Amino acid sequence: MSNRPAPTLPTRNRKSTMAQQPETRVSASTPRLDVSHLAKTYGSGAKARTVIEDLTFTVDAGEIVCIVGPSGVGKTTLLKCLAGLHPATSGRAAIDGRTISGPPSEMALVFQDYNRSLMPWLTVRKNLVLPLRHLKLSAAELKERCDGALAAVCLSHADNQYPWQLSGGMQQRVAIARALAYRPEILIMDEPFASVDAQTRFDLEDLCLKIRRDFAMTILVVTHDIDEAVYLADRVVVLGSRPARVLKVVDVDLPAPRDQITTRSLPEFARQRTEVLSLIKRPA
Amino acid sequence: MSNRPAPTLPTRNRKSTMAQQPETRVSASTPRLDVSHLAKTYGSGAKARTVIEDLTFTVDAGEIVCIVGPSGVGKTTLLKCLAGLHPATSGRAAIDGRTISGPPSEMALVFQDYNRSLMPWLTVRKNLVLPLRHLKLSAAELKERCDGALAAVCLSHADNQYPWQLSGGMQQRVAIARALAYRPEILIMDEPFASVDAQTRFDLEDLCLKIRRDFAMTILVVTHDIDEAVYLADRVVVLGSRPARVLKVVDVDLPAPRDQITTRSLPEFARQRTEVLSLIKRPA
Amino acid sequence: MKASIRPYLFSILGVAAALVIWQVLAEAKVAGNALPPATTVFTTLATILGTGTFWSSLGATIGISILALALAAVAGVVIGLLVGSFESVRYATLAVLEFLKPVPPIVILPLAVLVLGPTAEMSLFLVVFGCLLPIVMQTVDGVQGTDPVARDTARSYGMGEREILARVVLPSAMPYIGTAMRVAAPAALVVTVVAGLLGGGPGLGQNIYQAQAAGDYASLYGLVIVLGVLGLLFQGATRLAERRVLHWHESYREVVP
Amino acid sequence: MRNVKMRNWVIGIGTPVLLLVAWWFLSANSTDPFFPPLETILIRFQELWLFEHFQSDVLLSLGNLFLGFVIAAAAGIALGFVTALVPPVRWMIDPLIHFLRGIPPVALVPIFISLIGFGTQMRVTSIALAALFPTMIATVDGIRSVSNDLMDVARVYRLTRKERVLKVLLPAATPQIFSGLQVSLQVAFIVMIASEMLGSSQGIGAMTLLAQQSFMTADMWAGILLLGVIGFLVNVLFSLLRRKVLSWYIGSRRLARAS
Amino acid sequence: GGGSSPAAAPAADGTTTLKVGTIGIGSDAGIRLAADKGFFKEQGLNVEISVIANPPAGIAAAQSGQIDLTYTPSIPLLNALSQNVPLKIIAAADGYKDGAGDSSDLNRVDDTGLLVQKASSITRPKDLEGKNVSVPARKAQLEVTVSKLVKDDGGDPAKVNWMVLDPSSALQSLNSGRVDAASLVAPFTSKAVSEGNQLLASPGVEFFEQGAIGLWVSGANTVKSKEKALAGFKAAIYKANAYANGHIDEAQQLSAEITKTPLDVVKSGAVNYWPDDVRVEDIERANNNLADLGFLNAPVKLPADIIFGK
Ligand SMILES: Nc1ncnc2c1ncn2[C@@H]1O[C@H](COP(=O)(O)OP(=O)(O)OP(=O)(O)O)[C@@H](O)[C@H]1O
Ligand SMILES: Nc1ncnc2c1ncn2[C@@H]1O[C@H](COP(=O)(O)OP(=O)(O)OP(=O)(O)O)[C@@H](O)[C@H]1O
Ligand SMILES: [Mg+2]
Ligand SMILES: [Mg+2]
Repeated sequence: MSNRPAPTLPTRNRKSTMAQQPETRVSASTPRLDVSHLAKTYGSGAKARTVIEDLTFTVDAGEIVCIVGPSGVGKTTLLKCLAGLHPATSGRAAIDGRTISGPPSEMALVFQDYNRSLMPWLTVRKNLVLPLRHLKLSAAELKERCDGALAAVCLSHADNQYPWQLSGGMQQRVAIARALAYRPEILIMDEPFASVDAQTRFDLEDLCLKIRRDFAMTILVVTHDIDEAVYLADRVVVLGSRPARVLKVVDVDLPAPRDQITTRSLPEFARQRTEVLSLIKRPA
Repeated sequence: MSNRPAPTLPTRNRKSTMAQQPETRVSASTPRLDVSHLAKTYGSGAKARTVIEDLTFTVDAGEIVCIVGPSGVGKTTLLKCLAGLHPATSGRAAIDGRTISGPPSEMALVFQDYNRSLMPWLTVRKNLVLPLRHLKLSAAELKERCDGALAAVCLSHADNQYPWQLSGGMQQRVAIARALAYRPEILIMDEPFASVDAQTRFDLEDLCLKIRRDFAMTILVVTHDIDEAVYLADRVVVLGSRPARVLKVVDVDLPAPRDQITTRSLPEFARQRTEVLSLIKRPA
Repeated sequence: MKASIRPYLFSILGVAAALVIWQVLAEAKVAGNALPPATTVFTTLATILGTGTFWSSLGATIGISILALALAAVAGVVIGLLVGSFESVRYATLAVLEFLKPVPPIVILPLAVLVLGPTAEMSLFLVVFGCLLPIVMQTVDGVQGTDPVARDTARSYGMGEREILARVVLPSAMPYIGTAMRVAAPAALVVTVVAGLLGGGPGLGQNIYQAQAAGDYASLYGLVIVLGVLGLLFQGATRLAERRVLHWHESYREVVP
Repeated sequence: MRNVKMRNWVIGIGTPVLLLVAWWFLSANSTDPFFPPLETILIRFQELWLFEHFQSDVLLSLGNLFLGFVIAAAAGIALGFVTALVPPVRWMIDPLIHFLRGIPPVALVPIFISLIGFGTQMRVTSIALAALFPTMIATVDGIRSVSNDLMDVARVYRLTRKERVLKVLLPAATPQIFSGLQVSLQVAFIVMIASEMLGSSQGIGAMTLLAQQSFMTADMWAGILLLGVIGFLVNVLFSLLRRKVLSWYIGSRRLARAS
Repeated sequence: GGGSSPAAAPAADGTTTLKVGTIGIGSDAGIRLAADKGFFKEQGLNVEISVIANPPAGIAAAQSGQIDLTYTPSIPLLNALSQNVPLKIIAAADGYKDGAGDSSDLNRVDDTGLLVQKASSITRPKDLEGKNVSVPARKAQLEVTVSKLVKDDGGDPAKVNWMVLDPSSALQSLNSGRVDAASLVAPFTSKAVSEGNQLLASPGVEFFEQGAIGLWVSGANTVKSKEKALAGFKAAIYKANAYANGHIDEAQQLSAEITKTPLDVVKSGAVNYWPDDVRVEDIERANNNLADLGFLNAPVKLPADIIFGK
């Protein structure tokens, strides 16, 4: 985990993010996000369906953790529990030791269906402003946050357009910008780069690394793409079969800064992805 | 290109495909599919928009060729010209030397939007039967073709379900099965494995290799995924910037049979994908 | 270029052919004097357009339709939001709404005429009755059809229930409400005319009834033509309004990447 | 979970029952000439419609409705196909169709009366003609909105023209055709009543209007009740048919919405 | 349209507004004269006349207070009274001269007529059994009066095939043979004759014999709240009625205007009569006839104060 930057190192770009972040550092032994024996059952009675039975893992402050696993295993369900949208059936998920019971204010979620999570009747800027309304910020602060977030995802020119006027990759970046403008300490993304083309995908992956670097965020990413997981993550949580369980947590030891061409051609990269791949590939 | 099977080698699985294939072999110098100086302009007058300007490449019999290129470059447009759905504006596309002017009978196309290319009012089996009706096959032959095609994609159990009752990956396999039941000599697939999970994607990729092996088809695949292109193809056609042009045709020299885990961890594999990647990655 | 004017040529041809056939049939007296020639109808129409009564009838028809439509829209959206948001309210009203939905206002016309007489109030009542339920039902559908992802997004950012209702649920129900309004606007006109024709309410419907009863067929046809034009205007106006309000919706997007 | 479901059922059935009971008791001693006791209404309902006027009026109305609607549906779909598939026809009749559908259908009834008279013939014609347009326009829209991808599939697999029309266009347009048919049914029902109210002495609409004009309010209420019930039942029947024909569409929509 | 609630109090200029519904027939000449000649103004009234579709609609509007007065023949009024609709008769609108029933040319006094084609096989009311006969509305004046003709002639009115047709359609249908007989009102009676049909009977005068037929009627509530204005209305109407009877040419000119028919057609038909009084016995006669014919279960028990001011 040599490539993880010290989260408190004040960088030029962090700006007022700091204000929201507690100055007192959490002791190194308390993980930022702690999922322990989490279980989730949809429905009850005869229709009950246990999606997650017993899930345990942690995410440390400033880490990027990727979660990979087959479709329908319950990745989105897990994230919704973390975001406080669904109550856990048993076990618990905690932030800095506090059990999550409703949407935590220090967290932002980028949804899997970006085109359904952006409000099509609002322009890009208004989409960014929507979740900030109840924070009662000053107009100047509001503008600063939006401008900053849009600049971070290179969309400053598109702020008056509607989401549906943008390409898939741009929409996804708007969804990320909305999360950034909210200034979360923990960013959770659900398959954020699915169904964009390879080029855009590379750009978004690098954007993700940049965000971590600039805003010192803790980031949790769900993905289908093993290469992506290995490229992005400090650790990869591999989920398996129903109900969801952790097959293994793979530590990724690739040097920083990572680069699409050089990092991906490292023999170490190939080794890591083969490890994850063989965990995921079910016996033929 | 050592891994390409001789197309005329009679394999156990080829069955009556042979009947449709001309016994007289096309001379080795004539490519199966020949695209030369193809150009395509949508609209006319002020609204004219040239998507493809001058595209040349060939596909030999029994080959798998993958086409990669950024989104919107005109890959789908190219396939539609090949399938005889759009007339080329200039240049030509030919099968066995015959210029394509309408949908050729020896070709089947698997569309990019599987969920929009299957008839939602027909069950899986009836979707397979629909294009076969005008061939006036006997009931037994009809049944055999459908059963065979469904078995090839491991969907024998789902033949009475409706497409929308199936997952994305299964729907895509239905679309492939429909093409197989049609017994084409040339199979063209437009981003066939987008938006299915990694596991299904691996299975479908292997299915694609198996089809080529079993049915001795010539296959042309458009994809976003560079790893996939390298894994599948005998040759990769890399398209670049608008209007579309061929950046390079990369010969892939990976041994057959290919395997998801071993093939992908070969150093040769990494070299090939880096080559394609660096062609595609535009300067930052 | 040539291809693009052809449709218009055909359209003109179609209209001209229809007028000529009408004229010929009428001159041949196929239906006695019940089918006046097109020329007579249009000259009669011109005279009608010069009378004050016509314009006050027209005003009454348009006024009643629009007023009732506005009433129905406001009430319908409020009721729809209520019914769609609360499960118990939805279940309580389900049977009644489902029963009343397919019942057109003409069914209760006799009752309305009996209680309210042949008045503007009677027409208003009927139009509101006819337009309210479709708007309510569509609004309920819209509320129910709000994308759960959009809702979850709002919730995950800590937005309150009322804020979600106003800023997420209502806008995403707008396309449904728009559809309802597009259906309701011509319906409002139809019901206003029916109320005049069968119930004696003020407006063009009453004029049509009088023209028919007096055997004044040229006026009858003239008034029906006026109604046709009015119907077109109503449809066009609602479509325009919908386009403006719902410019962001899939069916109206101008730039599709 | 169980409790909520039970509660919803109780509310769902309880509220309408409660409303009826309230109507019954609140109107029980009513002397208002316009709001007679529910009991009286029901008695008149039974006396009038079961079975004194059943054949002469109820069946007559329903027969006209059915006949008119079926003619409208068949002609609407057929014309819709021709219009959508033959551009010159479309260009020629498009403006006329749009103009005609702007006319409130009921306003056409007086014209039909003057042209055709007042018998069953006039009523069926009025119903059929007025109900034709919604189906026809929906059919045209339906065919024109069939996705290009589906038509491309049909061409790639070289379906014949007949197959393309019957096996692809028709089923793909059915959801829209059915929405058109639903509107047509409503229009047919309205015109059925209007044609009876305007030019006839037989039929439920005529009897209801007559009851109103001779101040027999209980009879009028009975007529309104019967028309309401018919409107409801016809719609239920139509929904059943739609559910059967469009099971694939309804199923796929439900799934899409659930996900 | 006349919608807003009636103002009971006189307006600033001291006039009271009365909203009156008429059905737009020839005898409306009476009320038109009252307005044109300023008879209403003399009584401090401002009368707004609006046209309503039919008498029952007018009655409904009058009882609910939407309008203050409506025109109705006695038969719809009796129908309404039988259902306890609270109404009062204010004045006579039209009717027959005393002794009109004995007139030699009923055609000249009765504005209603039963018409058949010239060569029709129907020669007497009894022949209508099993035939298609048009009426403008069911259970209303013409059906009732023609029924009486049939019954008096020894026939059974229940066997007649009644069809509801507006007058112009009825005339057209009579000409084309789609109906066997048409019951019409002026000016269509004379129109029908001029188009080659023959008048079989004059059902109105044979039923009512004499007295007021068309009445100005108000809701009971209106009578309470606007007693004075209604008294003024009654006085003005009777003044106009007398004037109309005395200036028949002027009245007919107005009738032709109201019904949009050529003056000569109007002149060739019945001569309207505007009575100067409503007599209970005339109403009772219609009442009993209705009961006899089965249109009412029993004669309506008329309240003692049914006629305003008596
Ligand atoms: N609200 C719900 N009620 C019942 N079952 C649900 C619900 N949401 C999800 N499920 C089920 O839970 C399982 C896990 O779903 P989830 O969306 O979490 O999977 P996923 O790992 O995110 O899949 P994908 O990779 O396709 O996004 C699925 O089988 C799904 O059908
Ligand atoms: N029918 C059409 N008329 C006009 N322009 C079109 C049409 N179809 C496609 N285009 C344009 O042509 C360009 C190429 O489109 P095409 O669908 O072929 O790209 P693609 O490479 O398949 O993209 P993707 O990877 O997203 O599928 C796009 O810019 C598109 O907007
Ligand atoms: Mg998911
Ligand atoms: Mg494409």
